[in-house]
Amino acid sequence: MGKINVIFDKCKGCGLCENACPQKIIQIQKDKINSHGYFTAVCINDDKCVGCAMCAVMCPECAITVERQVQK
Amino acid sequence: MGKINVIFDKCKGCGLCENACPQKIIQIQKDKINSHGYFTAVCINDDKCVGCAMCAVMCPECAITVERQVQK
Amino acid sequence: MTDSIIFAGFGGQGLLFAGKLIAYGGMIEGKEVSWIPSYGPEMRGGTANCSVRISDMPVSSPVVSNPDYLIVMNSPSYTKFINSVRPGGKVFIDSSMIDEKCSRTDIDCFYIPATELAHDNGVDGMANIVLCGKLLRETGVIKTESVENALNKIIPESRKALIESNLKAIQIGMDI
Amino acid sequence: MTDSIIFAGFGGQGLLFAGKLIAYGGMIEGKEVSWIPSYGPEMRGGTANCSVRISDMPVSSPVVSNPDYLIVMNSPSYTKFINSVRPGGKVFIDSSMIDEKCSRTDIDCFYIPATELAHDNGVDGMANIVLCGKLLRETGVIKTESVENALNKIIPESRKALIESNLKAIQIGMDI
Amino acid sequence: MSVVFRKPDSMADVNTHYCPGCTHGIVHRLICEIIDEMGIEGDTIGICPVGCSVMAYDYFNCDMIEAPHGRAPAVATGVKRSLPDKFVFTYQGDGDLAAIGTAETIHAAARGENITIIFINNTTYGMTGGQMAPTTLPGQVTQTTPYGRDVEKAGYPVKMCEILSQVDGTALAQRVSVDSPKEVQNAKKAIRKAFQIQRDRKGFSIVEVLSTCPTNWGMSPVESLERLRQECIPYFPLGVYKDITAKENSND
Amino acid sequence: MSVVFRKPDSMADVNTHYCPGCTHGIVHRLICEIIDEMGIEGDTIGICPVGCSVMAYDYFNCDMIEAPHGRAPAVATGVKRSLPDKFVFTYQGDGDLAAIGTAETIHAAARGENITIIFINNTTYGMTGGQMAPTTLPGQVTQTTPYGRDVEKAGYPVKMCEILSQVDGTALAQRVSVDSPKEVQNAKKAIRKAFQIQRDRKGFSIVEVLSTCPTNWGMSPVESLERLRQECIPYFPLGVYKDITAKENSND
Amino acid sequence: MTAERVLMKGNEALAEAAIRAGCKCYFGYPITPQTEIAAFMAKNMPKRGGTFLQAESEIAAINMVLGAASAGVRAMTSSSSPGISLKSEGISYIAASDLPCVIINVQRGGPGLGGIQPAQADYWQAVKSGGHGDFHILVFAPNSVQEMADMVVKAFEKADQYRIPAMILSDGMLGQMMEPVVFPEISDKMPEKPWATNGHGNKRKHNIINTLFLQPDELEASVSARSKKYETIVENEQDAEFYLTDDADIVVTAYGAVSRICREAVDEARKNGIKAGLLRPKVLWPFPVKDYQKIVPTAKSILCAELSTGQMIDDVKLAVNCSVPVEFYGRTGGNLPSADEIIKKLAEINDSLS
Amino acid sequence: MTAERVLMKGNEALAEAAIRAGCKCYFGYPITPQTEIAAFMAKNMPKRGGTFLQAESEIAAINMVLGAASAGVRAMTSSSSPGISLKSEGISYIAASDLPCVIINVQRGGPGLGGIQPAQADYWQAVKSGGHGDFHILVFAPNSVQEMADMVVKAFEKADQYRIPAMILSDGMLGQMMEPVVFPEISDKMPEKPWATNGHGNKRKHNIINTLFLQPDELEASVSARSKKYETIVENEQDAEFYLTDDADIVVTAYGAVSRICREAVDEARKNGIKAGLLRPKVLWPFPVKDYQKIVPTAKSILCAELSTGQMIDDVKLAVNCSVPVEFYGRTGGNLPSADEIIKKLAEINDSLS
Ligand SMILES: Cc1ncc(C[n+]2csc(CCOP(=O)(O)OP(=O)(O)O)c2C)c(N)n1
Ligand SMILES: Cc1ncc(C[n+]2csc(CCOP(=O)(O)OP(=O)(O)O)c2C)c(N)n1
Ligand code: SF4
Ligand code: SF4
Ligand code: SF4
Ligand code: SF4
Ligand code: SF4
Ligand code: SF4
Ligand SMILES: [Mg+2]
Ligand SMILES: [Mg+2]
Repeated sequence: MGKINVIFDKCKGCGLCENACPQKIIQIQKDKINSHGYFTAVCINDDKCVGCAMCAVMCPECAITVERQVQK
Repeated sequence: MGKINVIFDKCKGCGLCENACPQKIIQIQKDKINSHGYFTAVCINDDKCVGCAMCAVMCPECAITVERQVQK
Repeated sequence: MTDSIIFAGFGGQGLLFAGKLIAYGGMIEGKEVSWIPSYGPEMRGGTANCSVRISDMPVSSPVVSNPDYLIVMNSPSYTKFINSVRPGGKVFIDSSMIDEKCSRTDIDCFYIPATELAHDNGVDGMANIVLCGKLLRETGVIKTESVENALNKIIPESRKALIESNLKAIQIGMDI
Repeated sequence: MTDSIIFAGFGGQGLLFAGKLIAYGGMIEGKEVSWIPSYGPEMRGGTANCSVRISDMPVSSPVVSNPDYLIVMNSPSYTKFINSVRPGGKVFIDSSMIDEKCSRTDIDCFYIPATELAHDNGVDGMANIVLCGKLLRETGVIKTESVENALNKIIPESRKALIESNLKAIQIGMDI
Repeated sequence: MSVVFRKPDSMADVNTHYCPGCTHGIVHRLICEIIDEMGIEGDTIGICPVGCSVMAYDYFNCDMIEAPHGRAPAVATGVKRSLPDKFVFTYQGDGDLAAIGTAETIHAAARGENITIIFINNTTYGMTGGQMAPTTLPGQVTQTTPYGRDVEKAGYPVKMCEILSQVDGTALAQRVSVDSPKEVQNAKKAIRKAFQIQRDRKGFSIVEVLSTCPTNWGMSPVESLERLRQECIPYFPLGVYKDITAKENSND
Repeated sequence: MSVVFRKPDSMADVNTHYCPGCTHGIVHRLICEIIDEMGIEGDTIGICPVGCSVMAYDYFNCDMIEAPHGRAPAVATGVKRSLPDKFVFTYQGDGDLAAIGTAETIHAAARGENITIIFINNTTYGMTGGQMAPTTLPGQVTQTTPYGRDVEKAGYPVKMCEILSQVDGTALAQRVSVDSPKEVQNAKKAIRKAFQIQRDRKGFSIVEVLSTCPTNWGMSPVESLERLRQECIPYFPLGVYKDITAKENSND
Repeated sequence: MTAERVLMKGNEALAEAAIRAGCKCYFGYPITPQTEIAAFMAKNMPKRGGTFLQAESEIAAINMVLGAASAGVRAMTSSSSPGISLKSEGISYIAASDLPCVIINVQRGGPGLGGIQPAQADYWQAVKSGGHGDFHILVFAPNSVQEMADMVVKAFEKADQYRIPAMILSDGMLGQMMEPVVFPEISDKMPEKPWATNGHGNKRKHNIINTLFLQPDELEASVSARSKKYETIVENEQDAEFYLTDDADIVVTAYGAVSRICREAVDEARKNGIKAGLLRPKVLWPFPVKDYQKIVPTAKSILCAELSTGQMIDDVKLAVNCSVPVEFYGRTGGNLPSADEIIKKLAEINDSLS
Repeated sequence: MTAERVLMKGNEALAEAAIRAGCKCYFGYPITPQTEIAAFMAKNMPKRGGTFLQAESEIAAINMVLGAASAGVRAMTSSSSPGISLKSEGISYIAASDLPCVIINVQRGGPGLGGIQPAQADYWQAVKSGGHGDFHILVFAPNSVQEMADMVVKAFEKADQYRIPAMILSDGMLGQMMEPVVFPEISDKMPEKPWATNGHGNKRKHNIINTLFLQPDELEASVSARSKKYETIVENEQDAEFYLTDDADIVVTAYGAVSRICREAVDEARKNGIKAGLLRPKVLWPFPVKDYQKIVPTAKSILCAELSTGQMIDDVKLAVNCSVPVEFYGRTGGNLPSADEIIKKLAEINDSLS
């Protein structure tokens, strides 16, 4: 189980996270422009997030924080 | 049979011809300084010269002309 | 008499071209004209704008700080430039792209859903020219036929269809 | 009073050192002195020379064109410099190296077989210093003890033997 | 739930000026992660010459120097010789490192200068608007190769890792990519190795990162990654070109 | 008896300024022999940058240009692009070509610039009085390495043929020596090959000639040849590092 | 299409005019704000029988120019401020080799990396010392897109005539702006260059292009010969434009971008009753001293306006022999003054005069 | 051994003094006539805890200096004319970074490769524009081996004090000649450099050394701040030496090598009844305008002597506000004038005065 948090004003809507997510649960929303004029990435299905951080690893803006249920 | 001619005022007495001659017939004479202040190379035994041009090939000053009896 | 115009928006919306078109039209009328883009890395942020002057006298600086007219096609540019327009000036806003409404009373603002209009009329991507049409209509800064002549000069004959659609876009703007 | 000296010969004959030694001696006497070598690619041709000035006043240019004294150790340098010596000047010629004889009557020439003398006296390679000895003797440009002091300054204590042989070479020159 | 991924501390909490999807940002983060992991932010001096990353002095929290175009390895040498115990890295583009800075790069390597170079190969001059770089691929259209790079006239791309592998002072020359999470992790490993080599005073280390420039390639960021994979990697094969620690580390 | 060896016609009949026994003169002659044999004196432009050979403009009878230090390959490029049918060669020292001119050298090669470079590696800066060159051997004493070249501080020698073999536009990179009549003849063959490659428009050719500097090595000319054999050749192995014509010519 | 007015960027107009002027080789290295020159050349040179080559650096570019100029062809390079600094050794060599060539500097803000907006802070570098040693280069100062085109043509011609490098000292504004331009008719007859190193073809003695003279007397002779040439140029090539200076109390003097703004300011000032005029140098070296001398009898004050902290001002003072007070107004960093700023300064000076 | 006179070459005395002044890093590239500096450093730096590094080029050397200066250590490079041209971009960056460092130019004849004998033809390059953009560097002009040593010490101190590059503008004669020199006592207390990028050790915010300001207003602010600093320097650092100027009709003015010859000429001229004096600038930037102003009331003529075709002369004219006629005598190519040449010129001027 994981969870991502996209920092709204850092995201530039480039879509690299969307492209990287193995669960295909990230999308660039077309509703709201941030203060720099970009549509931003959102997680469209929190439940399916496995916390693998592939999205964050590919994010050039360091706009994604990832949390995960850490076993042990 | 060969023969060399050292251009007196071009020779700098470096000794590379002397060193290269297989017949060991070149020497730097210590008698006469040329117009640039150098003792120069001379052939000390014309008879032994085989005209191989090794001396000339090594001369940095192009100071040696070589003649040879060309067969055929 | 000098008219100065700023064209501002995103890169790709054709604002540099629109500015050039108007400047070219002015030149065809025998006027002194200048055009200058903002240049350099800030372009990369995605905004693109240019300044145009059309005058009876030699143009001094081509850089426009306080335009008589503003054509604006995105929100950041709107915010950046709206207050620089001279009192009495006119602003042409692509309301398909910009939600804001201007509160200044000393200028005239025209809200034109240019992007939508262009799309709906089959000249997709020519919102810039639609806005130019409106500019011509409201300001008369240059004559419409000058723009037509300019189009014929700028666009190679081989791309005649493009000239046609530009003309159409202008007409749309004129007609609003 | 300014004395100017040129030291000229082949590289390796120690002429730059000889010049430095005399200049150092002058400095020890509290005089203003200068030393300058000829420098650059022409050095490679094999010649090496330097100019020295010893004076009661600040030295203007260290470059000497018309020396009062000339120490010369090879034939090309002899040819180059012999006519530049001021009338009344003195020339110290290593006659082991130079066959020429000077025809000028307005200068004094000393022919010293310095290279041979050095060799014969077990101070091989110190012909330069032998000539300095003669210079001291004939000109008094600086005092002999100043040169001795200079040697002690220039040559590190660890190489005392070298100082000894230099002193010996000077004496040879003085004694001729 | 615990945070498993967040901005490294040595990375400044500011918005960058990079175009959307430009992979410069990924590489910045990797460097910062290594700096954090090695705990060396206070002992590191970074040097960014001219190029899109010129303003990186605002993005790294360690001390930073802006260098003239191409001269970062020389500037780094000046710093490192003054402060041999500090970590010194440069962050250079392909125009910078492999064109105007060729001599500085090769000679820093030949000196075995104990610095680390992160070399961003995006096959173009990003900052100046997309001209041909020394690394521009044959046929690639740029502002100064409008008909595609013609190797007959404009020459062949320069392969820096290959060249530097022939230079005796080079300790590490490795080419990586950032086109996928896996490659990003590989890139990070390479950068870590480079910093470790510097820590161990083993000499000159360079990590060449194949990178994108969506703006000047005229592609979306995702398409750009695809081009990187399809066109760039085949021309610039990934791998270790030289690693003097390879033997010792072979049982890593 | 007939003359079997004499000064080539394209060599000026003047005395050079070189020190006795300096092998610059041998290499000059070899180039002139090739120019004569190919009959191209009137079609050749030679370029000598700063170094002991800077005054070579007086020694070659073809048109000659003096280039700023290190920039001969760029000057040659300007000439060749203007006159693609002429022969253009540069004659450069190791300080010139492998230090200040590194970028110009590598990029002329990368462009496959159709010029020929004769590269005189004498392991020192001759003209300026014997400072360390990029090619100075480890331990070698020079004016700027008075305690011998310490590779830890002063870096490793740069091996240009090895480096250029990694550059795609290089057609020929060969290292030769002039320490004996046999090697001189080999050197001549290499220079001929280089000019032929240029004639055939095959790209960039460089012949590195291991050479002596008796003056700054502090040795007699003959001792210098010995050092060249004993020390230089082992460090800079002779041979063909790249030759794109090798296959076609393999039955030469 | 020769007589037609076309709308073009200054950088592009300059590049087009250079090609028309017979420029056969262009060597450059990217730098803002002059990239359009290289882009234009890259597009057009191959089609029109010329060479475009992107060099590995500015240093390589200027030395490629040295090579092409030696070979006898018209050659050009362009850059902006930091890039010009890198060319300075090469420029000194080209000048010392008495080679003709054209160098474009589209100035930006400095020092260091500075910024990319217009500036005029490389005046000294252009007119005093674009490198070591005693030498000069011709320096043209356009103030419109039209002049960007016209002056580059003139630069090629004068460079060949005198065997001297010629520079167009432009700036980011002139490079980036579009204005109408009419390309002049250009004769395609190129001058003979018997000195060129283009292969003697066994028809003449070998030519040598060199700058080294180890004997001081020889070097001095070479420097003196060049000085003589410079005297001829100083005599013949000064050029400036006068605008309303005849009765002007205050003569504004400015070149390039800022001169346009000054002209507007002069017009406005006149409306306010200030007797202002404008003296615009079109050539910066040789500095148009003769033209400045003409205003000495009438001008009560001179206002020198520059996009710098004050560089040309020294030459202005010397040109009027310090006999007219010279005031200064400068902006830096890429900022252009507005006409109002100049007018304000004019008003201040005017007040102080009465 | 501090108070002892030793006989040393100018280049070596300078190098020794630099080490004593706390120079910790020397980066250079061989070029005549300054090679002794590098040779001395190569020999001595390793023994005395400093770094000697032969760079791959002049450009690399000046950028290594930039790095070392950023790290907070005293750093120096040396070269001669063509090499200084290559450093000009770097010098502009260092100035724009407000970094202290010392640059030595042992001038030789130019332009181009020129020759290797003494010259003063890089005056403009040193005082006007050793690179692009509005900036200045301190320029010291020694005229003896003693001053080669003294001024390099001062250069390091002033460079640190003002965070500015300082240059010693020397020449082949001063570099190559030996003269007695006494090395001064030097405090080994180095100034704090809180701005240095030497690793923040988690104790402060990160330091940044940069020159880029994309916003014109920011760049202008930076340029203006530096101009303010320059004003302070102009106020405080002018320096010149007067010799017999009080009653002089003709004031000879010259710096460096040639000033020594002029001094002899002045002495000789006095003997011939010519009232001559010498004003020798010891600092060339800031130019000692205040000192020149002092001779304005009495001097009837100024003779500017340079090893160039005339570069400093403009600054001299401006310094006296063109109110005293300025004559010129120059030699180039590596030639030094003899005292007689100067005396002859003085006699001519003297005749024309009466
Ligand atoms: C001396 C000099 N020449 C040219 C420039 C212009 N310039 C700025 S960045 C750059 C190159 C950028 O390309 P690269 O190094 O590949 O970095 P990227 O922007 O692609 O990341 C150039 C040529 C400059 N600033 N200084
Ligand atoms: C820009 C510049 N830097 C330095 C010099 C001084 N210089 C003249 S020749 C030379 C190097 C000579 O060495 P190399 O190229 O190896 O040729 P060699 O003399 O050994 O044949 C140098 C550094 C110069 N003329 N120009
Ligand atoms: S952490 Fe993994 S699964 Fe979750 S959004 Fe990111 S990439 Fe998708
Ligand atoms: S990768 Fe980062 S910047 Fe790009 S869309 Fe995702 S969150 Fe936004
Ligand atoms: S090789 Fe030539 S220069 Fe040397 S000694 Fe023999 S002939 Fe003379
Ligand atoms: S030709 Fe041969 S044998 Fe005759 S002298 Fe020369 S080297 Fe000796
Ligand atoms: S121009 Fe290219 S390299 Fe530069 S920030 Fe944009 S995408 Fe990245
Ligand atoms: S210094 Fe060396 S390279 Fe130069 S001419 Fe003399 S021996 Fe030859
Ligand atoms: Mg790049
Ligand atoms: Mg060498």
